[in-house]
Amino acid sequence: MSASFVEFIKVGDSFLETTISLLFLGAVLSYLGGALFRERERLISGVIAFLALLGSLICFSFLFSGLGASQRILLFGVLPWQIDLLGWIVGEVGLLLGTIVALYSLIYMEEDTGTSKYFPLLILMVFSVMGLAFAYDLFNLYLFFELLSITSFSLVAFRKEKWEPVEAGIKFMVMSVTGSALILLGIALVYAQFGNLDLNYLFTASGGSSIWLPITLFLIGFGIKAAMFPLHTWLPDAHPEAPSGISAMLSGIIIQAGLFAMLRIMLSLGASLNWGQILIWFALLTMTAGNIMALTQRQLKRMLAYSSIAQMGYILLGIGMGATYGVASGFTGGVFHIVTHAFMKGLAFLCAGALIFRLNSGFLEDMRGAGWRMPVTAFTFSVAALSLAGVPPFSGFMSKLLIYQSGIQSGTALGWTGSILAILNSVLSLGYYLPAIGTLYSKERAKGVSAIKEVPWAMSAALVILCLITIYLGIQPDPVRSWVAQAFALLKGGF
Amino acid sequence: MVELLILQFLPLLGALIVLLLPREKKELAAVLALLTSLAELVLVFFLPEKLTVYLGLGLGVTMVLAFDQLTAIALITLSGASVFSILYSLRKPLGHERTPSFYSLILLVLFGTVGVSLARDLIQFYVFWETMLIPAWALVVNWNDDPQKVRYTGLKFFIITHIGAVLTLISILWIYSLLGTTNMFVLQGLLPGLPLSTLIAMAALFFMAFIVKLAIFPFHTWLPDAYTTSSMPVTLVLVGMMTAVGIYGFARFIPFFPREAVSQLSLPFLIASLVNMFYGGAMALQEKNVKRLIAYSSMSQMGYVLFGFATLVPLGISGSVFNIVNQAVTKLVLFTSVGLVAESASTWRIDELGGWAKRHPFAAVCASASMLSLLGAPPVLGFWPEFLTFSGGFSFGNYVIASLALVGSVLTAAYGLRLVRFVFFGPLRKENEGPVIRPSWNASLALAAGLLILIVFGIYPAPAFQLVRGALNLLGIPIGG
Amino acid sequence: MNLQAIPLYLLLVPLAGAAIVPLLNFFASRAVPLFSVLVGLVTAVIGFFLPGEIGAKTFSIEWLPGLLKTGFQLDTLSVVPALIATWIGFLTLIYSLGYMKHEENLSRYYSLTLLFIASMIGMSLADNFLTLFFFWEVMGVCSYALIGFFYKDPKAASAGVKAFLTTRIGDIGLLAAILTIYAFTGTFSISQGLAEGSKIALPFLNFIAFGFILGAVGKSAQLPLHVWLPDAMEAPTTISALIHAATMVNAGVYLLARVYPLLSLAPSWLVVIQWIGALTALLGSLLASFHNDLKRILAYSTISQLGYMVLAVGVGGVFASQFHLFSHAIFKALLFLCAGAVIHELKTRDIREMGGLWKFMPVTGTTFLIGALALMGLPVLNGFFSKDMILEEALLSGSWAPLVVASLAALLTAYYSLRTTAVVFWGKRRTSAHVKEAPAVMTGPLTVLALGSLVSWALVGPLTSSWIRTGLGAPQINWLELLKETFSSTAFLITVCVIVLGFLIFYYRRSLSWVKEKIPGFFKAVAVGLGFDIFYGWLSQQIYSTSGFLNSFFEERVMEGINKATGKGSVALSTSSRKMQTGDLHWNLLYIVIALIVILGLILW
Amino acid sequence: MNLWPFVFVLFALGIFCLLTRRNLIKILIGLELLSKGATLALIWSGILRNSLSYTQSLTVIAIAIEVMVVAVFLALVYAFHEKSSSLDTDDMKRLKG
Repeated sequence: MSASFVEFIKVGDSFLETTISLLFLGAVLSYLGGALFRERERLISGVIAFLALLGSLICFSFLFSGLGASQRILLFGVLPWQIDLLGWIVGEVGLLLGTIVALYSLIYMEEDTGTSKYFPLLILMVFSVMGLAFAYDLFNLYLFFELLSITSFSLVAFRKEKWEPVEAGIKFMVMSVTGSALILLGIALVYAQFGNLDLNYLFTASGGSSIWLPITLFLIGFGIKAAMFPLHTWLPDAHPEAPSGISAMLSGIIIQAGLFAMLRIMLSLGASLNWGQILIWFALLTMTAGNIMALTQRQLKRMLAYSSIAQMGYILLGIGMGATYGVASGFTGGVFHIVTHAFMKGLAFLCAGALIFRLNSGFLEDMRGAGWRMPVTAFTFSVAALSLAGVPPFSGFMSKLLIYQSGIQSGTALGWTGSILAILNSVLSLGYYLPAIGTLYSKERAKGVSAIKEVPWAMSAALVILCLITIYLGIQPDPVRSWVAQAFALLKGGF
Repeated sequence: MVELLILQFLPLLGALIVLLLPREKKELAAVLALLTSLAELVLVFFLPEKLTVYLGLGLGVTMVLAFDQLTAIALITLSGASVFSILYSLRKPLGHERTPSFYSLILLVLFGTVGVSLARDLIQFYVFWETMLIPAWALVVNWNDDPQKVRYTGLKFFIITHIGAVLTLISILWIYSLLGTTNMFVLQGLLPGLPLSTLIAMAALFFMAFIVKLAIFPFHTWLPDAYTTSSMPVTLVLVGMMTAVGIYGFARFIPFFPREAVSQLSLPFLIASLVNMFYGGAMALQEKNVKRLIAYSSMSQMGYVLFGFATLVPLGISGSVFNIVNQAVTKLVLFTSVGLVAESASTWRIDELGGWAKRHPFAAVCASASMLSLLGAPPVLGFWPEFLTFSGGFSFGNYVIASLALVGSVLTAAYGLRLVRFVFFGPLRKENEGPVIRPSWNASLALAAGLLILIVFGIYPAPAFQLVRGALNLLGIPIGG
Repeated sequence: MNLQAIPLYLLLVPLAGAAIVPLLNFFASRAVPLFSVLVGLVTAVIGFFLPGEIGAKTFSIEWLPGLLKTGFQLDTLSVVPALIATWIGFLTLIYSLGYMKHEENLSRYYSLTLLFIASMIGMSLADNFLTLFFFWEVMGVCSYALIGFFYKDPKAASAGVKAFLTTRIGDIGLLAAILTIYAFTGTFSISQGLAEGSKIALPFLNFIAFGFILGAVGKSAQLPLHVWLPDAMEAPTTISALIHAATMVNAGVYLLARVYPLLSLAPSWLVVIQWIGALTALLGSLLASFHNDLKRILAYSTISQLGYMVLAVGVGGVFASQFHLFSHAIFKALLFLCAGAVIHELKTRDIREMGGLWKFMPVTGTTFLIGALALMGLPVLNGFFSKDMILEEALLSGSWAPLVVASLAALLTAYYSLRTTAVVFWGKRRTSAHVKEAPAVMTGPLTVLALGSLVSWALVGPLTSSWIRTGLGAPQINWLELLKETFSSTAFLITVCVIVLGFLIFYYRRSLSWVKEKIPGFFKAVAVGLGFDIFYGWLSQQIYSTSGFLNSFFEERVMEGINKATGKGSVALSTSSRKMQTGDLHWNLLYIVIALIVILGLILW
Repeated sequence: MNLWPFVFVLFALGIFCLLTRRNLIKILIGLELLSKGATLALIWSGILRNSLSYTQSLTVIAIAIEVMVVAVFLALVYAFHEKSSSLDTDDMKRLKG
């Protein structure tokens, strides 16, 4: 630690510490509870985890009031974090989604064994998201990133008695570990050059000096997590094969967290490079590829996975626009899309999970007419799909609007092309969302469908909550949108 | 203030209430929906001349609702059309699908359209525009007569319309990025400051949504299928409300953009409208399926509407604004009266129909009246908009185009007369012989109302025209002294 | 009552009647005919006060606020057609009591008839072009609906469509002319428009003139748009008498007379009008001479008589045209009603199955003869004076060629009127059907009309007295002067000659049959109406098949093809691009390396 | 002396191994090569900035993480071997498209 930043450090923050301790407590207790009462394993560990997440969510929300410009905190005297509004938004989203997923998984995981490991891992995942959001030190960033990766490996391959999850897990893991090795190398290079890993320091110091190699390494490393186009190949395998709750988490917040980490580093380190433009190019590639490959998927969850890739493209585009042309609406749109996407994509995956839960099949043609039997699921899914396609009055439109706007506001050829391509992409994406909805509501029904009934209340409650959020953010994007805008305003200069 | 909010959100409220009814309560749902739209219709008449409301939805977002005579015309038409459709579908057996959700969807369409006509903020306008599209699509997909074709139709309907809408969205974003606001009142002052080429491109992009909605060639392919596959009440919704709101869009935004920019678009629009008249007319002339025939006729009629706007002459524009009402009433009556026959004959094929005037006298009268209105013959409503449109064409000064449009009206007459002649006149087929059929009270009520409007305003159009004139005067398009 | 409002009452009474009849039909359908006749009576009575109104200043009402105030223009030119409509309409209504007794949905019939009468009045009294066009179109609609009155009969239904479409072609011409005038003068008012006509540049004047002529040609069944009138004979005979002989078909002539000041500004078009008139007159009489359907004969003769009127306008004899219009309305209505009586009894329209009816139907026979004589223009019947006046005008204007053609037509007219009368009423009877004289309600009107065609020419005095108001100069003469002038005119000689010739041809027609063998092709052509119908049929067929091709090829293949291709294309793209997801771990890793290289390149570049 | 070449050699070897070897264990070794390269780089950077103690601490943590990773990976490989009774990546192609 160079001395110049020490005086900012404020020791401890009651809300944050309570949150974290609640999380850890929840993790431990839910594991122990599950391990002790084997026969009631799922319920006990699930309920404990849910309560813990809920409590920490509430605590964490209180943190908002005290947020101003970014400030250093040394938690428990060991954990150096820097909390600011941007991080808070991401952490909050992660927590909220995690809580809802926990509620959903209470019922959803009923066939599975070893749920006493599932819920603690979920909590750890949420915790590592918070860590990513708040760490200001490259190595801490790496640390939490690895924690995130490990939890997600083990959760993706949670149903290890089946073939596909394991295969998906291995593929995911190989790529991700490669990526993190690259990141670590980058960190080493940065340290060798500046002798400091503090992002604030780096922001001030990195101007002008040649850091092209570490930047590249970071782009790749985090890009793998963020499913940038040629690096996305793990995602369509991993997301569908994970338990639906985890798919929701992965698509909803994990990949965005990876992107978020990248964003932090780039903002502090990459000022001298045209990383924004690179992001725009890759964004266009990513969203187009995602949409096109999703077009003919026959498995619902796989389709949604590809659509996640496309959505990542939107986020990348927004951030790229913001970085390249300095249009505020770009950053705002990108991060706001992280928020809205977390909820709508989470909702979509949970709906898919609900359908699979009843039908025991992930194929669309087995879901024909399921909508008439499972009204809540089908309706919420329709909302999610339309929102993902960027159709008003749902939240997806509001965030995409900012992204489109950023391109046009930039007034440059690349900006216009980006926006128009993005808009056409959202039209293209209707090409698979609408048929999916149509399948659910189709007149002639698949044979399995006539027997099924609506999912139990705990699951449908989760769906309804997410659906309400999606609609609310569509009709009334503020204050969240303005928070995001504020958050970027608060990042003085780069960081 | 509050009355505008009621006007805006009453349909939404009604839709939610209806949606929450149990599936068995079909009649109750229908009645509730009917009452809602009726209330909407009545409410319009109790509003003051001019009314603007800024509704702050917390930080940033502000809804701008405004009411003027143009909006009034649109609202009357829209709510009237929804009353008509609901009334028609009241007793119509739609099988098990005729659930409360059907009516709540209709109300949602109404909600969207009302929002469109009240919106004075571009983003808000766009949002409502799409909001109207979704329930319409749901209606088309779920309540249709042609299950194997509907997937394709629905997709086509949604995507083509959506493409038009997003082009408009691009234009909106462009405007916003240049001028930093989407409030139309403010923009009215700011727009003329922009360079002309920008304005032209902007306007061209902006009108795309309406062009697609009006099914202007070559963006018309969604229309015939959408009209044909959906079951009657849905078709009525499309005919009555979608069309009206499309025309309204033109009426609202042609004066909105600076004149010199729009005048650059006038000639292309005129040509497009001519193409539409003749293409739609040609399609309708030899079409075998009556429903499709009317769909194509609607397409060619939209050509006249666009023609009126494209002249940019007060008379022409007034004709097209008049058409908001005329098109809705005419098409609704025509579709319904022919639909009654098709229902009894259980076929839509024109060569299997004929001579039904004997068993459906009232339907025959209504169909003939609406057909006359379609081809712009007195003494029914259609004469006046058509006449105004043409006079706009001649005042515009391009005699070739104007005369071509006139010739097109002969084509209209050709297919209109053909329709009525082959459905209602001539000998009745043996297997259809039987006593006179009395249509159910609700259908006859709806038809009678439509017929009354057609004839009364056909003979004495002054009140309606007064409204149109007032609306246009407010928009700075003075008509007469 | 406030006399100012008489025209309004004249318009509103039949209009209200038309509106009330359907309602009446709901509870007292039996009363409908009598009620309608009552309405007709009231209208006729009001009609008597109309001439007193000439030149009166009438109020006007806002029809399109700020755009159009409509009112009445009362001069002889406009009053005459209105009165014809009123009185002949009344007679026809009485006649219908007997003629239509056994038909069903009478309410439709009477309502439409009253509406028609109203619109004819409105059309002729209108003081602005828009109102004129409005009622002009309403008349067209009524005619369409009444031709198709027996809608079960496909022929009738199609005839209605044909009539509407053909006249519609004329109507768009009229509308174009009106709107052009509006575009230049900014007013729809007739008087103003005519006054400011001189301001309009010549090319546009030509356009306007063309429009008006087109309108007149369509409505008055002139060449080449005459084809609808013969088919229109599918209508009930009363309707043929009222609409297709006495009133509506005159509207075109009335229009030409009304806008004569504008036409005279584009003199080249006057010549066109002359020729249209003359040729139509010839064609009509020619076709009438060799036809065997009684009503169609009369229809063709109507066409030819209208040709005379148009010719009169063309040569500048506006008053002559109106005078002939007046006479023709009377005697042609008479002829049609007589034909109706005959057809009513014999249930056929083919004159070859008639004959020798004189002693069974003396009244009908006599009246028909009077009508026929008036038609051929025998002296001291009204047809004589008016036709003579037309020829005189042609003579004065020195347009010889049309005059010759017209005289030829007159000759044929004499021939076919005699022929028809002879074949129908004289000779031996060729039908076994039991025939008796028509009831009083039918013979009554016949008698009245017969008297009318004997003496109506004497009304020339009142007609000319206030003619000056129309601004279309004509000598003010009374009936005595008319007698003198006519018998002293050169035209009188022509008339006499052609009548005598016609009589001779009729008398020696047996021995003239060799003509048939000489030029068979000509007669074949005449039999098919010189092939106009064939041509139009072919034309519409062409249009129809073209649109069929458009649909089957362009709409179905091209447009739908584009849609489908877009869908298929994106699907194909998707399936092919999905191959990138090989599922092989090493490929995934290879992608990483590729991306590494690419990004390095982008960063360093 | 300069250790950077070694680092990059390690990375190159690792990536080569990952791309060419089809045996899962060998792939694990390739991953390990990468991680070791990274660790070495970390140490070397510490030496360069002569704050070795700090980088040593980081390295220890990094290694600890690697251990976790390897554990999870081996568990997955074991699970896969149970099903397919093979360690060949060519048998691992169920998920595609």
